[in-house]
Amino acid sequence: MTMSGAPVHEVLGVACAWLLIGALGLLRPASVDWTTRFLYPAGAVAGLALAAIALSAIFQPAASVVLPLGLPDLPFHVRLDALSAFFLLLLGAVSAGVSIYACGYFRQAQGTSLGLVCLYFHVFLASMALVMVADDAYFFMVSWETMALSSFFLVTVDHDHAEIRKAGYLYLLIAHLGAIAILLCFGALQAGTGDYTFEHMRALQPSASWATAAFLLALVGFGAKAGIVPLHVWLPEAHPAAPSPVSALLSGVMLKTAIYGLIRVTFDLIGSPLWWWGVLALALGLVSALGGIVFAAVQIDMKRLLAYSSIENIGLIFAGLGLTIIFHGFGMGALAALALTATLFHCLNHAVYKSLLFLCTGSVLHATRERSLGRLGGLIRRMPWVAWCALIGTIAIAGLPPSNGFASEWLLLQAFLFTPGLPHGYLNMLVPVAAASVALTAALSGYVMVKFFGVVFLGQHREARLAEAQEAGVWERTGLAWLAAACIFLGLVPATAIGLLGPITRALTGHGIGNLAQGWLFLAPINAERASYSPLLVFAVTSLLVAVAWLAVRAFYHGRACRAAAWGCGFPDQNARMQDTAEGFGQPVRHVFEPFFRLEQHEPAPDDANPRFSSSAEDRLWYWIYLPIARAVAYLTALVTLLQRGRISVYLAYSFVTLLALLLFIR
Amino acid sequence: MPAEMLLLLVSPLAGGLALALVGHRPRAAEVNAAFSTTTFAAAAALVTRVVADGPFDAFHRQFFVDPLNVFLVALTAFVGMTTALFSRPYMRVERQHGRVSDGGMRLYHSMYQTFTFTMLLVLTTNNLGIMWVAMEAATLTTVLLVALYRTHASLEAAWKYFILCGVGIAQALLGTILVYFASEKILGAGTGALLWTQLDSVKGRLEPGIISIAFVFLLVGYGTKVGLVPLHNWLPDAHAEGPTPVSAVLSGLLLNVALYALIRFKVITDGALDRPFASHLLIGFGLLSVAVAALFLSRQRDVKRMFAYSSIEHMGLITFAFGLGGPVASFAGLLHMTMHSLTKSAIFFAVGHATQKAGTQFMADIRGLIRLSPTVGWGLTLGTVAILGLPPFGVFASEFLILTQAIAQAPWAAPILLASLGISFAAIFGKVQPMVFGEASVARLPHRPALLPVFAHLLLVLMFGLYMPPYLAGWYRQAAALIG
Amino acid sequence: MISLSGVAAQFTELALAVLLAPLLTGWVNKCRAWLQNRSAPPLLQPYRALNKLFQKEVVLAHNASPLFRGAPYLIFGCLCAAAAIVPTLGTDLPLNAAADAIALVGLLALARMFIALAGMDIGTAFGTLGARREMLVGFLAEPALLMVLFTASLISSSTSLTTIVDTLAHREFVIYPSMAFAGVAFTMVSLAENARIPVDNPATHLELTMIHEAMVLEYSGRHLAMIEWAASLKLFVYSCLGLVLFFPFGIAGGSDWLGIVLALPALLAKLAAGGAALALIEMLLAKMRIFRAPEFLGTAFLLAVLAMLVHVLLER
Amino acid sequence: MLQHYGPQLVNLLAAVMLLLAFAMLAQRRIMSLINLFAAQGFTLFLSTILVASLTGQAHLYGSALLTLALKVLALPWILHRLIRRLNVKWDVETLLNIPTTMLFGIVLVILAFNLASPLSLLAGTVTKSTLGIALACVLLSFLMMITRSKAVPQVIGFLAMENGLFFAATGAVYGMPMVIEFGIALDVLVAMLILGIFFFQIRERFDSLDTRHLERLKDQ
Repeated sequence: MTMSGAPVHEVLGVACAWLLIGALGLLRPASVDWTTRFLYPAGAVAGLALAAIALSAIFQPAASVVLPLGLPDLPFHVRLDALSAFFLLLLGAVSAGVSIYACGYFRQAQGTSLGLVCLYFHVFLASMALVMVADDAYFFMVSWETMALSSFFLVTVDHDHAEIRKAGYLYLLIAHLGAIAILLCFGALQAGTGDYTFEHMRALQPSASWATAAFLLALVGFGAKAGIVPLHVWLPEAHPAAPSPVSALLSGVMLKTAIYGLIRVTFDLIGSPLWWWGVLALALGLVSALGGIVFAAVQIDMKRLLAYSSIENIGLIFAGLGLTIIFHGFGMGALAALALTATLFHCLNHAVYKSLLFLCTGSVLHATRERSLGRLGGLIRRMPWVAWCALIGTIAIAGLPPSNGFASEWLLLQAFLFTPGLPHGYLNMLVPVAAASVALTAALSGYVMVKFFGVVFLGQHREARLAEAQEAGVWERTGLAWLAAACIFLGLVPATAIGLLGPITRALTGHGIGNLAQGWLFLAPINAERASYSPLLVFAVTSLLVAVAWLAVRAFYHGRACRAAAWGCGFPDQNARMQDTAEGFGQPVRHVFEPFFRLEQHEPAPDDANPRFSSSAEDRLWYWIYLPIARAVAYLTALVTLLQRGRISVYLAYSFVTLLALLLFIR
Repeated sequence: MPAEMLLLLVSPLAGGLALALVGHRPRAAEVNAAFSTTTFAAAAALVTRVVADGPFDAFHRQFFVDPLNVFLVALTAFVGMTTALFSRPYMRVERQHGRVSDGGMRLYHSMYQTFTFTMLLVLTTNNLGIMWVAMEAATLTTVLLVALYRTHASLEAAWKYFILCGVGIAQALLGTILVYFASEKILGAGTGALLWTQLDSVKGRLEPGIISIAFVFLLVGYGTKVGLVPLHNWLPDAHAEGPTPVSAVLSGLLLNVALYALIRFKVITDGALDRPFASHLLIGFGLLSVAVAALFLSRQRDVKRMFAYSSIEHMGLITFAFGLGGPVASFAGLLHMTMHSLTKSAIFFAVGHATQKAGTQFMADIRGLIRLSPTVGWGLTLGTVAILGLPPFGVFASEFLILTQAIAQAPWAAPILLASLGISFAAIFGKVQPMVFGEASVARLPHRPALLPVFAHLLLVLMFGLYMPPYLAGWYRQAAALIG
Repeated sequence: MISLSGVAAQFTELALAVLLAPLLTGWVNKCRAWLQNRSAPPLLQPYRALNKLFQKEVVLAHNASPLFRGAPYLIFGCLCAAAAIVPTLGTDLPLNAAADAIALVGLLALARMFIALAGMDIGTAFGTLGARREMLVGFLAEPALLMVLFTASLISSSTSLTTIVDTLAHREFVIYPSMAFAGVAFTMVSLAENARIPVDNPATHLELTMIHEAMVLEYSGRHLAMIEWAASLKLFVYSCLGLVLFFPFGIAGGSDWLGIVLALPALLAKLAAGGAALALIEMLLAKMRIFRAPEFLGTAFLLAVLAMLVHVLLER
Repeated sequence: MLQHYGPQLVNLLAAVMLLLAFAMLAQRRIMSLINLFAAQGFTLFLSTILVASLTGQAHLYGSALLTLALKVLALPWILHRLIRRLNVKWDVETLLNIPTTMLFGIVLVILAFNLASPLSLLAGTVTKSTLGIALACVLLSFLMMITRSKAVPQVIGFLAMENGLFFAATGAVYGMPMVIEFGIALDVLVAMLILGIFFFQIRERFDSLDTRHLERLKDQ
């Protein structure tokens, strides 16, 4: 336990600063200026500071401190190592953008006073930071549940609507169940010694069975938080319910804390994962990825769509993690490092572009009070800033070059291409299939994002009042620009970001990836001969070609253009209703992936006075898993209430029988 | 006999007698609070004394104080005080609404003090016989308190409470007799043979056969008062139908004290038997209580009844912890005792105000508290969050220890606990959330709610979750060592 | 490292692709005409059409956004870049270090996305309809193509196209059964991707059946020209890719000028044959309903995955 | 003489206790139930006196007098008054018919004896065999409380249980220490008074003492 950790103290300082800022929010809970002029900007500065600290801390040796708080035998242990630092960097960088954006967003109170929202917001940030530096089970759980609780209050900020309350309830319930599972996992790891420090858990070498139990519990617990299928049901409810900056944090950062936790437990605390755990994680991940994106394709609420796409991305991350575990389990350290790099890099990218997109939906929501894709459209002309930022996010999330999303998916696919080397007959045949489904998912996300961007920003206004939509304010635009810039940076020079991951992979898998040999320009995980990719060059060449083409056309011909009504095959009266709706855009996917859905369609009869068409595609799992559980519990409760029928003789009989039973039992 | 101890016992007794005469006067509530405060002061003094010069006994070893009971004494006196503070405005409003007569007020105040006295007597006495007598007396006083409203429901509840606990306590007496039967062979006849300290010193030589039977009777007897399933049936009725302060002290104190008595005998039994007989029984009953209570929760419509069931659940959890045994689990059990009584009484305070505002105990009719009276709303919310075991409140600390120990020592119990806690969370939170948030339905009350007790408790609970003063931890450790 | 000759080779290939692409289209049309025994349009007809379009004035819809105006150039750029990646003459291409097979697929997808967005921009019924269908084709064709490329890269244990060519063409000759599956899959994919029968009909203007045409309905003048050019580039790229994967012979190893000079006629011959084959296929098949397209492409996808499995099973 | 016959007499009285317990279990008429209860109290008193004289335990005389005062005189008197005031002289309905109850009773007695026999061997007292009977009495009164549906018989069962306990105390251990016996007696008395109050209140609410009216509080 080295006490030489300046960064640790600084991280704690930032966390305290956030808590303080939150508390200050209660001073003048009703004042808009107080929160948006001072507190949120201060929070953003703290976020930047955190990012800077974390950046410096990644390459420093792990340092830890002990706080004079906590349980008597278990003070709060805090430790900052490369892994924590990386996720703190993620948190700081994203939260900075979101906080700036929040200055413009939280301007009128809905249901909850602004000061209270400010408190929740910053407690949420602080608790996430603490989760990532906690070094004993108790502190971890305290921060973890505080995170869940504060985010619950954030989700239900506008608690007048019953469905929002319901969403928050479902979220907190699943989060709590997950937390109990994590808690039990730590219980399994401390093995009855009563020593809950991670230090001690690292030292212990659990038996295979205990390790497996711990891993499975962790998988359930963290999977519930990450929204992995089948524990994902809360996610598409909670994300739309929350205010957009909160959705951005939930999806961008909080889901990543679950990934952090799983990595921490699997590679750090348990230490020696078994390969088949990886298969489990891989399978779950792929199912989530495919399921998530397929459901995203049929959504008609833009935030739900993004929420489902979060499930997809988390699925990809889990797949990468599973691959890491498989490689690690077979002792193929270098490949494990590659897979882990891809995983972590994808975490970072998803954090950036998903929060960017959620913030864009926030601006759209602000400008139009409208969340349903069916009533949006053509906003690129009303709010170009938001539209272009959204376009960047769209390209990134669709995994197209030269964006950061493509870079991480490229790495992931590279990792998959090595799996035929696995010393296990079935695996190396299964994994090509896995690679295929990853490719399919990536392609589908392209489909989904075209739907998202095209329906929201392109085409004609589907509602007349959209013509009055206002461009986002300067605070909001700053926040968007910050995240968009991050997307571009990570996309064009991924090598620099991946350089940060070296210490982590070395610490967890014992290997780095031979990337930096190629310099910052090229991304060559194994060697240039095998595969290399330089987004910057691709981008340069492409834009050069575009410019040349443009100039050449201007030079050889002309640049004249005139405006006229849309042609549309000469139909006399085109109107906005003739555009493809969100449902229509989802129709092919609904058609192709029919088994995924619980479809309910209502076509109008031919002789219908006012014909209506409605179709809903619901999640089967809800009917296969959750409702049966609910029914079973209801049945049990009905059974139990028979104990309490109000007749005193019966009550006496209970204690009498108990007495006799015990007396017989000891005979 | 040291002065603090004398004061500790005399103050509530005197209060009971005095208020029996003047309990109906307008300022009786203040007098009541004053007596309780005196008691708490005495308890505090006693605590400082124990911290200073360790455990001691008094009055021919008839009374004694050791870490195990001193913290319960402190807790009891404290909750007794805060509840008295809370009941000051609460009972006044009840009087104004005409739910209680003058005689009722007199009975209430006098019985409240007497009840406190019996609790403290149970805790401080060294004589297992006296302990039984005091416990019976506690039953009788609370029966009168539960029946205070004289309504159909309250009478029925009180009747059931009386019969079930009376019968139960009779079994406990038989158990006590058997213990005496076993001990008098070693210690000789006379009061000496019933002194716990004596028994503790010779427990190794007690006859296992008798002790095991005795423990069964004691378990059924005192277990009825603890509210262990399937002996719990009186508990929800009594909690729901009595005045809210009484529900608070029943949940917050009586159950603890009954469990305390059980633990005392558990120690002796474990000492006398070579097998972990008592521990297994406690684990079994604890788990059963947790599971069954959790299932009961989701069907409740009356808010006090629901929290009564949650008390059963938590008592089950504590019993389970003591059953597990070992330094960590026993520590956790004691901690959970404290946290539960603080939190649960705070919840009942908040619920009391809420029900007075809404004029009903049906949760369906209580809506949007946070709009009309944010303080009460937040009190209820935070209390619920705390009792559901969410950090950073202290209940989480103890549940954390209990669960982690459970999976390590009794892995098979872990899934049951997981399911039960999940179900109870779903039930309680799902019912409280709409009561607090959303559009409002309840009316404003003219009087200002007594918020000090609520938030004092919650602050304490919060503190325990994040930081525990070393000397407190010291007690808990020593107490846990006593329990083993 | 990047050699001058490499850069030169890169440029020649790029220029070659850009200039030859319309010719290939023209050739395919000519073959089709012959096979349908119509009187064939001249071979250079596409150039004339482009020239005509370039001279025409652009007519924009009132609500056309900058994205609509920029898209043609972007698409053109992306496909040029794609063309630059695929080795046609030599294998010493500096850009190959920058973009491998996966990046190639990415570039094609980027182009597709932009054309789809452009199709939605004006907000006419057909534009969105075409965009939707294009993306439907895309999300099935793209992974299939990726799997085909993966099969090749598993064989040559590299995703860099030049390495693939070196492995397939310049090492000792091996017959890969997996490549047979891959070949079939690739053919189906490229039919779909290039808006060919049976999935789409480049010649049709019947609104309800068209995909590619529907998206570009609103384009005119130079924009349309860029898009048409890009389309023929796409065909060219796919053809060359097919040649790289399945008939890589004749492509010069490294950058010896003689080899490249020799490679040129080989390329032309192969393209001619390929174009004829394409025309033949289009002749033999009938256009299928749009709803059948998913099955068609799903088959292609499964075949490609099968190809990988076959490789894993038999060739390791 | 007494030393010789004493123990046998105690056993006889024990048998009488058990007999009375069974009689109460079988009894339908409430008045005679009270009388039986008084009789049981009297038997208890006799046995206590006897044990006291046998063992010379002074405080047992005290507790014997206590028994006489409380269980033979006070409680039956209170009960009689209650019955008269509430004029409830109806037959006692049982939830379980009498023969079945008796059958259960016999099973209980067997259980109690089995349970007590090892303990009795340990008991150094002259009255060792009484423990089993005391246990049996307790269980029987418990059974009676369960099977009676009216409030008064339930209370009588409760008091009979106290008798059994008292008997166990004297039988097994020559009685508890005096302090405690006083305490217990006090509690019983207070309980009785509270019950009296209750009877009236329940009466005036439901004009009946049938506990079946007390079944409204329940979960459904």
